[in-house]
Amino acid sequence: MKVRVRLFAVARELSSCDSLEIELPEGSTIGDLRAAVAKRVPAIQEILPGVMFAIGTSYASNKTPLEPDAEVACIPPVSGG
Amino acid sequence: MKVRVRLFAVARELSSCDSLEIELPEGSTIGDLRAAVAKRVPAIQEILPGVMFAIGTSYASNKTPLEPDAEVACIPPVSGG
Amino acid sequence: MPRSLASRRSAEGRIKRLAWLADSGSLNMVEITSEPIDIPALLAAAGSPRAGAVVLFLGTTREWTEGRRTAWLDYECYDAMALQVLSELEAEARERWQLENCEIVHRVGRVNIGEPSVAIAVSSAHRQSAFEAGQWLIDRLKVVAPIWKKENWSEGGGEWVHPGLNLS
Amino acid sequence: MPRSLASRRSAEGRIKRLAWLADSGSLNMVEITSEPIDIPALLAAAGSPRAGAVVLFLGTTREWTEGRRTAWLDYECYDAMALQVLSELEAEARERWQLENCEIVHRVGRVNIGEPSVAIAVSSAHRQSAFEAGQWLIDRLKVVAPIWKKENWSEGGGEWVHPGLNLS
Repeated sequence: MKVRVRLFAVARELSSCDSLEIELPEGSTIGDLRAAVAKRVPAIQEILPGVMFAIGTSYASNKTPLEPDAEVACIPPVSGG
Repeated sequence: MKVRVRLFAVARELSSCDSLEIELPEGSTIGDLRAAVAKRVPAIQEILPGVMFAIGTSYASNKTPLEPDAEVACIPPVSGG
Repeated sequence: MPRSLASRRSAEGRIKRLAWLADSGSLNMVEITSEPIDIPALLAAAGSPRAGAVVLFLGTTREWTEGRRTAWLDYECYDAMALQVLSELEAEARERWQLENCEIVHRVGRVNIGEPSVAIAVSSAHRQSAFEAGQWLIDRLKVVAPIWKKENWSEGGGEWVHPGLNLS
Repeated sequence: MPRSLASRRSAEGRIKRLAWLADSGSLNMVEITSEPIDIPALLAAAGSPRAGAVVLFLGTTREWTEGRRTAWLDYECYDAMALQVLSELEAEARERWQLENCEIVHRVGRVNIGEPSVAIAVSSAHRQSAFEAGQWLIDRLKVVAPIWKKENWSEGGGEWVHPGLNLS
Protein backbone atom coordinates (compact mmCIF):
# COMPACT_ATOMS: atom_id res chain seq x y z
CA MET A 1 0.00 0.00 0.00
CA LYS A 2 0.99 3.61 -0.46
CA VAL A 3 0.98 6.38 2.15
CA ARG A 4 1.80 10.02 1.65
CA VAL A 5 4.11 11.75 4.14
CA ARG A 6 4.30 15.53 4.45
CA LEU A 7 7.51 17.05 5.72
CA PHE A 8 7.87 20.32 7.62
CA ALA A 9 10.49 22.76 8.86
CA VAL A 10 13.94 21.21 9.25
CA ALA A 11 12.77 17.87 7.80
CA ARG A 12 11.50 19.65 4.71
CA GLU A 13 14.67 21.70 4.36
CA LEU A 14 17.13 18.86 4.95
CA SER A 15 15.34 16.61 2.45
CA SER A 16 14.56 19.44 -0.01
CA CYS A 17 11.15 17.83 -0.23
CA ASP A 18 7.60 18.76 0.90
CA SER A 19 6.00 15.39 0.55
CA LEU A 20 6.93 11.73 -0.10
CA GLU A 21 5.03 8.69 -1.24
CA ILE A 22 6.15 5.57 0.58
CA GLU A 23 5.25 1.99 -0.37
CA LEU A 24 4.67 -0.28 2.63
CA PRO A 25 3.30 -3.79 3.19
CA GLU A 26 -0.35 -3.98 4.30
CA GLY A 27 -0.62 -3.87 8.09
CA SER A 28 2.38 -1.61 8.52
CA THR A 29 2.50 0.78 11.45
CA ILE A 30 3.87 4.28 12.03
CA GLY A 31 6.99 2.56 13.42
CA ASP A 32 7.47 0.75 10.10
CA LEU A 33 6.92 4.01 8.24
CA ARG A 34 9.54 5.74 10.37
CA ALA A 35 12.10 3.09 9.39
CA ALA A 36 11.09 3.28 5.73
CA VAL A 37 11.46 7.07 5.64
CA ALA A 38 14.90 6.84 7.28
CA LYS A 39 16.00 4.42 4.56
CA ARG A 40 14.50 6.47 1.74
CA VAL A 41 15.76 9.89 2.88
CA PRO A 42 19.20 9.59 4.51
CA ALA A 43 19.34 13.38 4.97
CA ILE A 44 16.78 13.19 7.78
CA GLN A 45 17.73 9.79 9.18
CA GLU A 46 19.49 11.38 12.13
CA ILE A 47 16.51 13.47 13.25
CA LEU A 48 13.77 10.86 12.71
CA PRO A 49 14.05 9.31 16.20
CA GLY A 50 13.10 12.76 17.58
CA VAL A 51 10.05 13.49 15.40
CA MET A 52 6.37 12.69 15.90
CA PHE A 53 4.00 11.47 13.22
CA ALA A 54 0.37 12.37 12.70
CA ILE A 55 -2.25 10.51 10.67
CA GLY A 56 -4.65 13.04 9.23
CA THR A 57 -4.72 15.73 11.91
CA SER A 58 -4.07 13.51 14.96
CA TYR A 59 -0.81 12.52 16.59
CA ALA A 60 -0.08 8.79 16.29
CA SER A 61 2.30 6.44 18.13
CA ASN A 62 4.71 3.93 16.58
CA LYS A 63 2.14 1.19 17.16
CA THR A 64 -0.67 2.92 15.28
CA PRO A 65 -1.54 0.88 12.15
CA LEU A 66 -1.68 2.63 8.77
CA GLU A 67 -4.50 2.38 6.26
CA PRO A 68 -3.84 2.45 2.51
CA ASP A 69 -3.57 6.01 1.17
CA ALA A 70 -3.13 7.42 4.65
CA GLU A 71 -2.11 11.07 4.83
CA VAL A 72 0.74 11.19 7.28
CA ALA A 73 2.68 14.17 8.58
CA CYS A 74 6.19 14.14 9.97
CA ILE A 75 6.17 16.58 12.92
CA PRO A 76 9.58 17.68 14.25
CA PRO A 77 9.51 19.16 17.77
CA VAL A 78 7.24 22.19 17.55
CA SER A 79 8.18 25.82 18.28
CA GLY A 80 5.04 27.87 17.67
CA GLY A 81 3.91 30.71 19.89
CA MET B 1 -5.62 73.84 63.99
CA LYS B 2 -7.59 73.31 60.83
CA VAL B 3 -7.47 70.31 58.54
CA ARG B 4 -9.28 69.84 55.26
CA VAL B 5 -11.08 66.55 54.64
CA ARG B 6 -12.08 65.44 51.14
CA LEU B 7 -15.05 63.13 50.82
CA PHE B 8 -15.63 60.58 48.05
CA ALA B 9 -18.27 58.24 46.66
CA VAL B 10 -20.94 57.30 49.21
CA ALA B 11 -19.46 59.64 51.84
CA ARG B 12 -19.67 62.53 49.40
CA GLU B 13 -23.21 61.64 48.37
CA LEU B 14 -24.57 61.01 51.88
CA SER B 15 -23.12 64.28 53.18
CA SER B 16 -23.85 66.25 49.97
CA CYS B 17 -20.36 67.64 50.44
CA ASP B 18 -17.02 67.31 48.64
CA SER B 19 -14.81 68.74 51.32
CA LEU B 20 -14.94 69.85 54.97
CA GLU B 21 -12.79 72.02 57.15
CA ILE B 22 -12.47 70.62 60.66
CA GLU B 23 -11.06 72.46 63.66
CA LEU B 24 -9.04 70.22 65.97
CA PRO B 25 -6.74 70.76 68.97
CA GLU B 26 -3.00 70.70 68.20
CA GLY B 27 -1.62 67.17 68.46
CA SER B 28 -4.81 65.51 67.27
CA THR B 29 -4.63 62.24 65.37
CA ILE B 30 -6.59 60.65 62.56
CA GLY B 31 -8.61 58.88 65.26
CA ASP B 32 -9.59 62.24 66.75
CA LEU B 33 -10.48 63.50 63.29
CA ARG B 34 -12.66 60.46 62.67
CA ALA B 35 -14.64 61.26 65.83
CA ALA B 36 -14.88 64.94 64.91
CA VAL B 37 -16.18 64.18 61.43
CA ALA B 38 -18.80 61.76 62.86
CA LYS B 39 -20.02 64.53 65.16
CA ARG B 40 -19.99 67.18 62.44
CA VAL B 41 -21.68 65.10 59.70
CA PRO B 42 -24.29 62.76 61.22
CA ALA B 43 -25.22 61.51 57.72
CA ILE B 44 -21.97 59.56 57.46
CA GLN B 45 -21.58 58.67 61.14
CA GLU B 46 -22.69 55.10 60.51
CA ILE B 47 -20.13 54.39 57.78
CA LEU B 48 -17.15 56.13 59.38
CA PRO B 49 -15.95 53.06 61.34
CA GLY B 50 -15.51 51.32 57.94
CA VAL B 51 -13.56 54.02 56.09
CA MET B 52 -9.83 54.64 55.79
CA PHE B 53 -8.14 58.03 55.94
CA ALA B 54 -5.20 59.29 53.95
CA ILE B 55 -2.94 62.23 54.68
CA GLY B 56 -1.80 63.69 51.38
CA THR B 57 -1.58 60.64 49.13
CA SER B 58 -0.71 58.05 51.80
CA TYR B 59 -2.96 55.88 53.91
CA ALA B 60 -2.80 56.71 57.62
CA SER B 61 -3.82 54.84 60.78
CA ASN B 62 -5.87 56.18 63.67
CA LYS B 63 -2.65 56.84 65.57
CA THR B 64 -1.09 59.01 62.88
CA PRO B 65 -0.72 62.59 64.17
CA LEU B 66 -2.06 65.47 62.12
CA GLU B 67 -0.17 68.61 61.19
CA PRO B 68 -1.93 71.99 60.87
CA ASP B 69 -3.47 72.49 57.42
CA ALA B 70 -3.17 68.78 56.64
CA GLU B 71 -4.97 67.64 53.49
CA VAL B 72 -6.89 64.55 54.54
CA ALA B 73 -9.03 62.22 52.44
CA CYS B 74 -11.82 60.01 53.68
CA ILE B 75 -11.52 56.75 51.71
CA PRO B 76 -14.52 54.40 51.85
CA PRO B 77 -13.77 50.77 50.83
CA VAL B 78 -12.50 50.97 47.24
CA SER B 79 -14.06 49.33 44.19
CA GLY B 80 -11.89 50.32 41.24
CA GLY B 81 -10.92 47.94 38.49
CA MET C 1 14.36 57.37 41.00
CA PRO C 2 12.19 58.51 38.06
CA ARG C 3 14.26 60.08 35.32
CA SER C 4 11.49 62.20 33.92
CA LEU C 5 8.06 62.91 35.24
CA ALA C 6 5.16 64.41 33.38
CA SER C 7 1.65 65.23 34.36
CA ARG C 8 -0.80 66.89 32.04
CA ARG C 9 -4.33 68.12 32.19
CA SER C 10 -6.51 68.32 29.08
CA ALA C 11 -8.46 71.39 28.04
CA GLU C 12 -11.44 70.03 29.96
CA GLY C 13 -9.21 69.39 32.97
CA ARG C 14 -10.33 65.80 33.10
CA ILE C 15 -7.34 63.80 31.95
CA LYS C 16 -4.41 63.29 34.23
CA ARG C 17 -1.35 61.37 33.38
CA LEU C 18 1.79 60.46 35.24
CA ALA C 19 4.57 58.83 33.30
CA TRP C 20 8.20 58.19 33.84
CA LEU C 21 11.09 56.61 32.15
CA ALA C 22 12.72 54.16 34.52
CA ASP C 23 16.51 54.12 34.74
CA SER C 24 16.57 51.06 32.49
CA GLY C 25 15.13 53.20 29.70
CA SER C 26 11.85 51.29 29.75
CA LEU C 27 8.51 52.98 30.11
CA ASN C 28 6.26 53.17 33.13
CA MET C 29 2.95 54.90 32.70
CA VAL C 30 -0.11 55.32 34.82
CA GLU C 31 -3.07 57.35 33.70
CA ILE C 32 -6.53 58.33 34.90
CA THR C 33 -8.76 59.37 32.04
CA SER C 34 -12.38 60.32 31.46
CA GLU C 35 -12.15 59.23 27.82
CA PRO C 36 -12.34 55.73 26.33
CA ILE C 37 -9.06 53.92 26.84
CA ASP C 38 -6.94 53.87 23.68
CA ILE C 39 -6.01 50.17 23.64
CA PRO C 40 -3.93 50.16 20.43
CA ALA C 41 -1.84 53.04 21.77
CA LEU C 42 -1.42 51.21 25.08
CA LEU C 43 -0.27 48.01 23.35
CA ALA C 44 2.09 49.95 21.11
CA ALA C 45 3.62 51.58 24.19
CA ALA C 46 3.87 48.24 25.99
CA GLY C 47 5.69 46.51 23.15
CA SER C 48 9.48 46.29 23.07
CA PRO C 49 12.08 44.50 20.93
CA ARG C 50 13.29 42.96 24.20
CA ALA C 51 9.82 41.57 25.00
CA GLY C 52 8.73 38.09 24.01
CA ALA C 53 5.36 38.51 25.67
CA VAL C 54 2.75 41.18 26.23
CA VAL C 55 -0.17 40.54 28.58
CA LEU C 56 -3.11 42.94 28.48
CA PHE C 57 -5.85 42.86 31.08
CA LEU C 58 -9.10 44.70 30.49
CA GLY C 59 -11.69 45.07 33.22
CA THR C 60 -15.01 45.48 31.42
CA THR C 61 -18.47 46.43 32.61
CA ARG C 62 -20.76 43.41 33.01
CA GLU C 63 -24.42 43.81 32.18
CA TRP C 64 -25.64 41.43 34.87
CA THR C 65 -24.45 41.27 38.47
CA GLU C 66 -26.22 38.88 40.81
CA GLY C 67 -29.43 38.99 38.78
CA ARG C 68 -29.52 42.76 38.53
CA ARG C 69 -29.11 44.54 35.21
CA THR C 70 -26.57 47.35 35.05
CA ALA C 71 -27.18 50.24 32.64
CA TRP C 72 -23.78 51.90 33.14
CA LEU C 73 -21.13 52.51 35.76
CA ASP C 74 -19.77 55.74 37.17
CA TYR C 75 -16.21 55.78 38.41
CA GLU C 76 -14.80 58.36 40.77
CA CYS C 77 -11.29 58.62 42.14
CA TYR C 78 -9.07 60.64 44.39
CA ASP C 79 -6.87 61.52 41.44
CA ALA C 80 -3.57 62.58 42.99
CA MET C 81 -3.56 59.61 45.35
CA ALA C 82 -4.78 57.15 42.71
CA LEU C 83 -1.89 58.15 40.40
CA GLN C 84 0.53 57.85 43.28
CA VAL C 85 -0.77 54.43 44.34
CA LEU C 86 -0.75 53.09 40.76
CA SER C 87 2.81 54.35 40.29
CA GLU C 88 3.86 52.58 43.47
CA LEU C 89 2.22 49.36 42.28
CA GLU C 90 4.15 49.59 39.01
CA ALA C 91 7.40 50.17 40.86
CA GLU C 92 6.71 47.20 43.13
CA ALA C 93 5.81 44.97 40.16
CA ARG C 94 9.17 45.86 38.61
CA GLU C 95 10.94 44.84 41.79
CA ARG C 96 9.12 41.51 41.89
CA TRP C 97 9.37 40.60 38.20
CA GLN C 98 11.76 41.36 35.36
CA LEU C 99 9.54 43.52 33.17
CA GLU C 100 10.12 45.54 30.05
CA ASN C 101 7.19 47.98 30.00
CA CYS C 102 4.26 48.36 32.32
CA GLU C 103 1.22 50.56 31.80
CA ILE C 104 -1.94 51.11 33.83
CA VAL C 105 -4.89 53.22 32.69
CA HIS C 106 -8.10 53.66 34.71
CA ARG C 107 -11.18 55.43 33.47
CA VAL C 108 -13.36 57.74 35.50
CA GLY C 109 -16.83 59.09 34.81
CA ARG C 110 -19.46 57.15 32.93
CA VAL C 111 -18.45 53.75 31.54
CA ASN C 112 -20.95 51.85 29.40
CA ILE C 113 -21.58 48.10 29.29
CA GLY C 114 -18.78 46.20 27.57
CA GLU C 115 -16.34 49.09 27.77
CA PRO C 116 -13.08 48.73 29.69
CA SER C 117 -12.84 50.66 32.94
CA VAL C 118 -9.23 49.61 33.48
CA ALA C 119 -6.43 48.41 31.23
CA ILE C 120 -3.11 46.98 32.36
CA ALA C 121 -0.43 46.09 29.83
CA VAL C 122 2.80 44.39 30.85
CA SER C 123 5.63 43.17 28.64
CA SER C 124 8.54 40.93 29.55
CA ALA C 125 11.19 38.78 27.91
CA HIS C 126 9.38 35.61 29.03
CA ARG C 127 5.65 35.19 29.38
CA GLN C 128 5.40 33.91 32.94
CA SER C 129 6.50 37.27 34.36
CA ALA C 130 4.00 39.23 32.27
CA PHE C 131 1.10 36.97 33.31
CA GLU C 132 2.04 37.03 36.98
CA ALA C 133 2.67 40.77 37.10
CA GLY C 134 -0.56 41.54 35.21
CA GLN C 135 -2.62 39.49 37.60
CA TRP C 136 -0.85 40.86 40.65
CA LEU C 137 -1.34 44.47 39.46
CA ILE C 138 -5.10 44.15 38.96
CA ASP C 139 -5.46 42.24 42.25
CA ARG C 140 -3.60 44.97 44.14
CA LEU C 141 -5.26 47.85 42.27
CA LYS C 142 -8.65 46.57 43.37
CA VAL C 143 -7.55 46.57 47.01
CA VAL C 144 -5.54 49.76 47.38
CA ALA C 145 -6.32 52.32 44.66
CA PRO C 146 -8.68 55.09 45.86
CA ILE C 147 -11.18 54.54 43.05
CA TRP C 148 -14.88 53.80 43.42
CA LYS C 149 -17.63 52.62 41.14
CA LYS C 150 -21.34 53.23 41.26
CA GLU C 151 -23.66 50.72 39.63
CA ASN C 152 -26.54 52.41 37.84
CA TRP C 153 -29.31 49.92 37.27
CA SER C 154 -31.56 49.58 34.22
CA GLU C 155 -34.61 49.70 36.47
CA GLY C 156 -33.43 53.09 37.78
CA GLY C 157 -31.43 54.04 40.83
CA GLY C 158 -27.90 53.12 41.67
CA GLU C 159 -25.48 52.34 44.44
CA TRP C 160 -21.85 52.98 45.25
CA VAL C 161 -19.90 49.77 45.62
CA HIS C 162 -18.05 49.69 48.95
CA PRO C 163 -17.13 46.09 49.80
CA GLY C 164 -17.67 45.34 53.47
CA LEU C 165 -19.34 48.66 54.24
CA ASN C 166 -22.72 48.34 55.88
CA LEU C 167 -24.93 50.67 53.83
CA SER C 168 -28.34 50.35 55.42
CA MET D 1 -20.70 20.04 18.97
CA PRO D 2 -19.91 23.14 16.86
CA ARG D 3 -23.11 24.80 15.67
CA SER D 4 -21.55 26.45 12.69
CA LEU D 5 -18.18 25.98 11.14
CA ALA D 6 -16.51 28.19 8.60
CA SER D 7 -13.19 28.01 6.86
CA ARG D 8 -12.09 30.52 4.29
CA ARG D 9 -9.14 31.08 2.08
CA SER D 10 -8.15 34.53 0.87
CA ALA D 11 -7.44 35.40 -2.75
CA GLU D 12 -3.76 34.64 -2.11
CA GLY D 13 -4.75 31.33 -0.53
CA ARG D 14 -2.76 32.20 2.57
CA ILE D 15 -5.35 32.88 5.24
CA LYS D 16 -7.22 30.07 6.88
CA ARG D 17 -9.81 30.46 9.52
CA LEU D 18 -11.88 28.07 11.56
CA ALA D 19 -14.61 29.49 13.71
CA TRP D 20 -17.59 28.14 15.47
CA LEU D 21 -20.38 29.32 17.62
CA ALA D 22 -20.52 27.17 20.73
CA ASP D 23 -23.92 25.98 21.94
CA SER D 24 -23.90 28.74 24.53
CA GLY D 25 -23.95 31.30 21.73
CA SER D 26 -20.47 32.50 22.54
CA LEU D 27 -17.73 32.69 19.99
CA ASN D 28 -14.79 30.40 19.47
CA MET D 29 -12.33 31.30 16.79
CA VAL D 30 -8.99 30.00 15.72
CA GLU D 31 -7.11 31.40 12.79
CA ILE D 32 -3.84 30.95 10.97
CA THR D 33 -2.90 34.01 8.97
CA SER D 34 0.01 35.28 6.93
CA GLU D 35 -1.00 38.89 7.58
CA PRO D 36 -0.37 41.05 10.66
CA ILE D 37 -2.78 40.07 13.43
CA ASP D 38 -5.66 42.54 13.74
CA ILE D 39 -5.59 43.07 17.51
CA PRO D 40 -8.46 45.59 17.78
CA ALA D 41 -10.72 43.21 15.83
CA LEU D 42 -9.64 40.34 18.07
CA LEU D 43 -10.41 42.32 21.24
CA ALA D 44 -13.75 43.44 19.85
CA ALA D 45 -14.65 39.83 19.13
CA ALA D 46 -13.48 38.71 22.58
CA GLY D 47 -15.59 41.29 24.43
CA SER D 48 -19.01 40.44 25.78
CA PRO D 49 -21.60 42.14 27.99
CA ARG D 50 -21.33 39.05 30.20
CA ALA D 51 -17.56 39.46 30.56
CA GLY D 52 -15.97 41.36 33.43
CA ALA D 53 -12.47 40.56 32.20
CA VAL D 54 -10.58 40.18 28.96
CA VAL D 55 -7.03 38.84 28.97
CA LEU D 56 -4.97 39.19 25.81
CA PHE D 57 -1.66 37.44 25.36
CA LEU D 58 0.70 38.46 22.56
CA GLY D 59 3.80 36.45 21.75
CA THR D 60 6.20 38.92 20.15
CA THR D 61 9.49 38.50 18.35
CA ARG D 62 12.50 39.28 20.55
CA GLU D 63 15.51 40.90 18.98
CA TRP D 64 18.08 39.15 21.17
CA THR D 65 18.10 35.46 22.10
CA GLU D 66 21.04 34.15 24.08
CA GLY D 67 23.33 36.86 22.79
CA ARG D 68 22.38 36.37 19.16
CA ARG D 69 20.55 39.06 17.22
CA THR D 70 17.47 38.01 15.30
CA ALA D 71 16.57 39.88 12.10
CA TRP D 72 13.17 38.23 11.63
CA LEU D 73 11.35 34.94 12.17
CA ASP D 74 9.70 32.65 9.67
CA TYR D 75 6.78 30.57 10.86
CA GLU D 76 5.53 27.45 9.12
CA CYS D 77 2.63 25.22 10.10
CA TYR D 78 0.74 22.12 9.11
CA ASP D 79 -2.36 24.19 8.61
CA ALA D 80 -5.23 21.68 8.78
CA MET D 81 -3.78 20.03 11.87
CA ALA D 82 -2.82 23.33 13.52
CA LEU D 83 -6.40 24.59 13.18
CA GLN D 84 -7.70 21.30 14.54
CA VAL D 85 -5.31 21.30 17.49
CA LEU D 86 -6.06 24.94 18.35
CA SER D 87 -9.80 24.24 18.18
CA GLU D 88 -9.35 21.30 20.54
CA LEU D 89 -7.38 23.49 22.95
CA GLU D 90 -10.18 26.05 22.94
CA ALA D 91 -12.76 23.35 23.60
CA GLU D 92 -10.69 21.97 26.47
CA ALA D 93 -10.18 25.45 27.94
CA ARG D 94 -13.96 25.88 27.94
CA GLU D 95 -14.37 22.63 29.82
CA ARG D 96 -11.81 23.68 32.42
CA TRP D 97 -12.93 27.28 32.89
CA GLN D 98 -16.15 29.21 32.57
CA LEU D 99 -15.34 31.42 29.61
CA GLU D 100 -17.32 33.84 27.51
CA ASN D 101 -15.27 34.14 24.30
CA CYS D 102 -11.97 32.61 23.34
CA GLU D 103 -9.89 33.44 20.27
CA ILE D 104 -6.53 32.22 19.04
CA VAL D 105 -4.69 33.62 16.02
CA HIS D 106 -1.26 32.45 14.88
CA ARG D 107 0.76 34.05 12.13
CA VAL D 108 2.77 32.20 9.52
CA GLY D 109 5.41 33.46 7.11
CA ARG D 110 7.77 36.30 7.94
CA VAL D 111 7.29 38.03 11.31
CA ASN D 112 9.44 41.07 12.10
CA ILE D 113 10.95 42.08 15.44
CA GLY D 114 8.33 43.36 17.88
CA GLU D 115 5.40 42.00 15.90
CA PRO D 116 3.09 39.43 17.47
CA SER D 117 3.34 35.90 16.09
CA VAL D 118 0.46 34.69 18.23
CA ALA D 119 -2.49 36.35 19.95
CA ILE D 120 -4.84 34.72 22.44
CA ALA D 121 -7.85 36.62 23.79
CA VAL D 122 -10.07 35.15 26.49
CA SER D 123 -13.01 36.77 28.23
CA SER D 124 -14.86 35.61 31.33
CA ALA D 125 -17.23 36.90 33.97
CA HIS D 126 -14.43 36.93 36.57
CA ARG D 127 -10.78 37.63 35.87
CA GLN D 128 -9.16 34.57 37.43
CA SER D 129 -10.61 32.29 34.73
CA ALA D 130 -9.43 34.52 31.89
CA PHE D 131 -5.88 34.72 33.29
CA GLU D 132 -5.64 30.99 33.94
CA ALA D 133 -7.16 29.98 30.59
CA GLY D 134 -4.97 32.43 28.67
CA GLN D 135 -1.82 31.11 30.28
CA TRP D 136 -2.87 27.48 29.86
CA LEU D 137 -3.70 28.04 26.18
CA ILE D 138 -0.31 29.52 25.29
CA ASP D 139 1.50 26.88 27.37
CA ARG D 140 -0.34 24.07 25.55
CA LEU D 141 -0.11 25.70 22.13
CA LYS D 142 3.66 25.77 22.43
CA VAL D 143 3.75 22.06 23.19
CA VAL D 144 1.19 20.56 20.83
CA ALA D 145 0.41 22.83 17.84
CA PRO D 146 2.27 21.74 14.67
CA ILE D 147 3.85 25.14 14.09
CA TRP D 148 7.56 25.86 13.72
CA LYS D 149 9.71 28.94 13.74
CA LYS D 150 12.99 29.66 12.06
CA GLU D 151 15.28 32.27 13.54
CA ASN D 152 16.95 34.38 10.87
CA TRP D 153 20.00 36.12 12.31
CA SER D 154 21.23 39.62 11.61
CA GLU D 155 24.70 38.26 10.83
CA GLY D 156 23.14 36.03 8.13
CA GLY D 157 21.93 32.44 8.18
CA GLY D 158 19.18 30.96 10.23
CA GLU D 159 17.99 27.86 12.02
CA TRP D 160 14.72 26.06 12.61
CA VAL D 161 13.86 25.84 16.27
CA HIS D 162 13.17 22.24 17.30
CA PRO D 163 13.50 21.91 21.08
CA GLY D 164 15.28 18.71 22.06
CA LEU D 165 16.19 17.75 18.52
CA ASN D 166 19.89 17.10 17.97
CA LEU D 167 20.70 19.14 14.85
CA SER D 168 24.39 18.50 14.25
